[in-house]
Amino acid sequence: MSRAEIVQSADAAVAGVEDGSTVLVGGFGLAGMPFDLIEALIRQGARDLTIVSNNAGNGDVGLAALLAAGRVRKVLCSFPRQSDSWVFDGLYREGRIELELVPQGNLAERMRAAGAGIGAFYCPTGVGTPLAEGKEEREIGGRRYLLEYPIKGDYALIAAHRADTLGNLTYRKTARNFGPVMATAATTTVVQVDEVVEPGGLDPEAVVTPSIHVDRVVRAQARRYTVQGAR
Amino acid sequence: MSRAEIVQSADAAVAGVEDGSTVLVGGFGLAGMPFDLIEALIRQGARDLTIVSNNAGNGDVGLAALLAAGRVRKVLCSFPRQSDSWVFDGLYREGRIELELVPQGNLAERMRAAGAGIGAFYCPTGVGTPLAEGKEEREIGGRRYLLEYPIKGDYALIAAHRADTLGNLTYRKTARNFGPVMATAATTTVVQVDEVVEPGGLDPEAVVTPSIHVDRVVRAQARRYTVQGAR
Amino acid sequence: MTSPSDRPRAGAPTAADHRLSMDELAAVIARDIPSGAFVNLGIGQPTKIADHLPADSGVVLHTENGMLNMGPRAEGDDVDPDLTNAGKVPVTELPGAAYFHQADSFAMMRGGHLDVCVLGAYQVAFDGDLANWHTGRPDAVPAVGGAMDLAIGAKDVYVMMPLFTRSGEPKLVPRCTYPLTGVGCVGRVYTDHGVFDVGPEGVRIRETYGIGAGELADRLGIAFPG
Amino acid sequence: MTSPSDRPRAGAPTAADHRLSMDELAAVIARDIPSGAFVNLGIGQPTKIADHLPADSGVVLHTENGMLNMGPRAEGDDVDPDLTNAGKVPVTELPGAAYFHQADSFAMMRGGHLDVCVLGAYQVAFDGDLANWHTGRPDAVPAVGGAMDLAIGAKDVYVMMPLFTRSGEPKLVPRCTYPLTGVGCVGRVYTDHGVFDVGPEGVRIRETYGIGAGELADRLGIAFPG
Repeated sequence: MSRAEIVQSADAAVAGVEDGSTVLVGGFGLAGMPFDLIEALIRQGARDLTIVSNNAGNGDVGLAALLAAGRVRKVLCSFPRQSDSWVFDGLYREGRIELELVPQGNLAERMRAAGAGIGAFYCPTGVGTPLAEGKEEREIGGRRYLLEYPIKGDYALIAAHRADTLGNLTYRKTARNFGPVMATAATTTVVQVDEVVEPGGLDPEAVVTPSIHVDRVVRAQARRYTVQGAR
Repeated sequence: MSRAEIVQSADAAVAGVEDGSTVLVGGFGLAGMPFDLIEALIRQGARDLTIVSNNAGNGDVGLAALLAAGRVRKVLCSFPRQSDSWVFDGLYREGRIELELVPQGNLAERMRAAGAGIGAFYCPTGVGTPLAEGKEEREIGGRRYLLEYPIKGDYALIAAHRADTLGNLTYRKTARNFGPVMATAATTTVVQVDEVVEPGGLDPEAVVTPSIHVDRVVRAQARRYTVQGAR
Repeated sequence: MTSPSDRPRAGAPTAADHRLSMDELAAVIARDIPSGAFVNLGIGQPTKIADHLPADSGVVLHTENGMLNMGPRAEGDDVDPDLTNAGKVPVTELPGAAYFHQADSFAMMRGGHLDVCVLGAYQVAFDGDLANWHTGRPDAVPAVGGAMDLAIGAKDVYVMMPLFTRSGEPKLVPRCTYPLTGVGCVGRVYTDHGVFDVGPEGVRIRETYGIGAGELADRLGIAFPG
Repeated sequence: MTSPSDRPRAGAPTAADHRLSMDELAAVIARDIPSGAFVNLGIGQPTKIADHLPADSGVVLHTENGMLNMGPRAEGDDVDPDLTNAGKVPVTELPGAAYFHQADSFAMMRGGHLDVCVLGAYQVAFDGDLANWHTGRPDAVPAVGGAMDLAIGAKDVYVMMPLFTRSGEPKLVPRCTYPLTGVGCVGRVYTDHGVFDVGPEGVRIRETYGIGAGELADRLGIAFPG
């Protein structure tokens, strides 16, 4: 039932994403961005998406290409503005995309809360700033906190390094970033990996995302991408 | 300043624990119990302690010995009653020790909150039960939640498997249990390990507790302990 | 959360001609656990269910002290003090196991990622309330462990218990008299005399073992056919 | 949280005879960072501080995208797209590095485990308020990243910035006019003209570079000797 499926193509991996879905997209800039899955999502055609990701696309690839294809209604992210975020910048200035700006740690913690069954939490980040507007404030132990609610995804699309056929995952260096958190926060978690191994092929002490959080795994195509120096 | 210190004895590791301190003690039953540190704490002599641990001691060793020595005023735990918890049971029935019963997941999550700077969180566990008494209740998205506050320690005493000299830690199998969470939740985290290696001796992808959460590390004495079949 | 799956059970009888032993009951429950499910088996009787899962079931066992893909009980030289289940019994690991800390383990439970958990109980109410942590005796040392977290966490919460106490009192009751573990959290109750669905719409007999459904309904004071 | 350490700085001048370059300022800050501290250096100018930390400082650098013991910028064949700092610049790892996910990384920050973070700023107020994420221009695409989390998280929050804008306006001000990043969170401000303590008790000049303390106080409209 819930055990992960190893699928043979990125297209099979993203099958079923419906118009209007909330999709969590891994990556910090290009590191950890699930390129194959995003490209498949563009082919798949779902529209009116809400995307949750740290950034809002770089250059013309990956998330930026999804935005350029006009499939995204709203972005929740911490840092859309980068030297190479021209696709998002253009859509935003033309009023063709909605932005909800979330401090990076809140983005992570709100998704963690969704995955961990926490109803809401009091967080000190952003108190007294414009991003506190409309949020409930409470003083606890002499410190001010804002009430923050979970962010849950219908789908999470993430990139990991290795998977075993059960769906256990390891990551590579800072490409780990939002992957493990997003994997817990979505109804259906889809992962592209560099390599699939048999059960027993991953050290049980070093598994970062246990299989219970993974629904579909596909092997990624080899790819060279340039590292951007832009946040 | 904050970098971990490798100390040469368990006595040095627990130096400075003051009367009335709150001490988080790792382990799930005997697995992951920091025997050397507890024995040193008994020698050290601090009294009137509040102990936070999953259980309240097994047999006459470890945490049970600390209780038997009369050093503990109060225990926060999820499961004191076990087939071999005669020390705690006796003290409790004689009214010589205070008990705050916390569901196991709340124990973990409340310590995580302390380590993560979360002021409080809404948790569905225990709603409508006697353990909800006195807690603030709130309905969120049609579900009932209780407001839970962080549990912070003055000290955490935990057992890990390997440390590097910077204080990065790995654990072994289910002896990991509360260790990584407690390490984040205490002002001073003290760790006994089976082995200390040089920096670079641990796989950076497999470090479970990063050095930032560790203050003192000591090599544990070799020990054989019997596994109990009692929860 | 409280609606158990209603898919038909291949080859399952709708009744048995004798009251089931706890081992037979464990086999019945094992057959009801979907292939590939992530499952937590509570300490005590539910542990037996693992012995009846077919080798190819793909069921992955979770233990709340921080492990997925837990294997059978460890014997002899395989006993490792660092590897136990939630009942602190030495166990083994299967290929594809993963270890994690207690906060992650309970996030898994509370976050609704487990498909099934099977718990023992003192009492279950017709509406799914569960009492399994405290007898209410004032001199008892209370202990709750992970029971409250499991009760509200898994997608389907099953209870496995004898239907009557030694003195003949029903444990499936209109309303729990023991302190609650969770409210409306149980979906199905497996007992030696029969299997019941419980929940907001009340109790319904699914099958019976060695007793007529009418007589069973009578003894429990529930409407028949339930 | 906002009280910087007041330990004496070995060999530090209490004044310099010239306005400091950003590189010289980075060296001053590097000298003030306690040996063995866990430090996050914000993107932009603060990154330079790493180049001035003595090899035996034992300072451990944190990058909020999930790493401790980050090494210098990667060059040539060492560039690995999977290993970048928070500014998305390729970096290296030092022995004893550890990787973790974003929620753990920000738990570290928010939980007060970092000793020092050094941020750039548009404005800092005398009471420690920080504005460094938004110019308030209505046509700007806003972006906050980890700034608000860092501002409230580290034990000591330092700011590194030129003291005046290009048009000569002070950036250390009685009250921020730009949108805030955090309230009362900054403890010390390092600038090309001097170093200041800020906080609930107001601003105090610690040292000056190429300008008299009296003149500096005058230009900023603060009481002297501050």
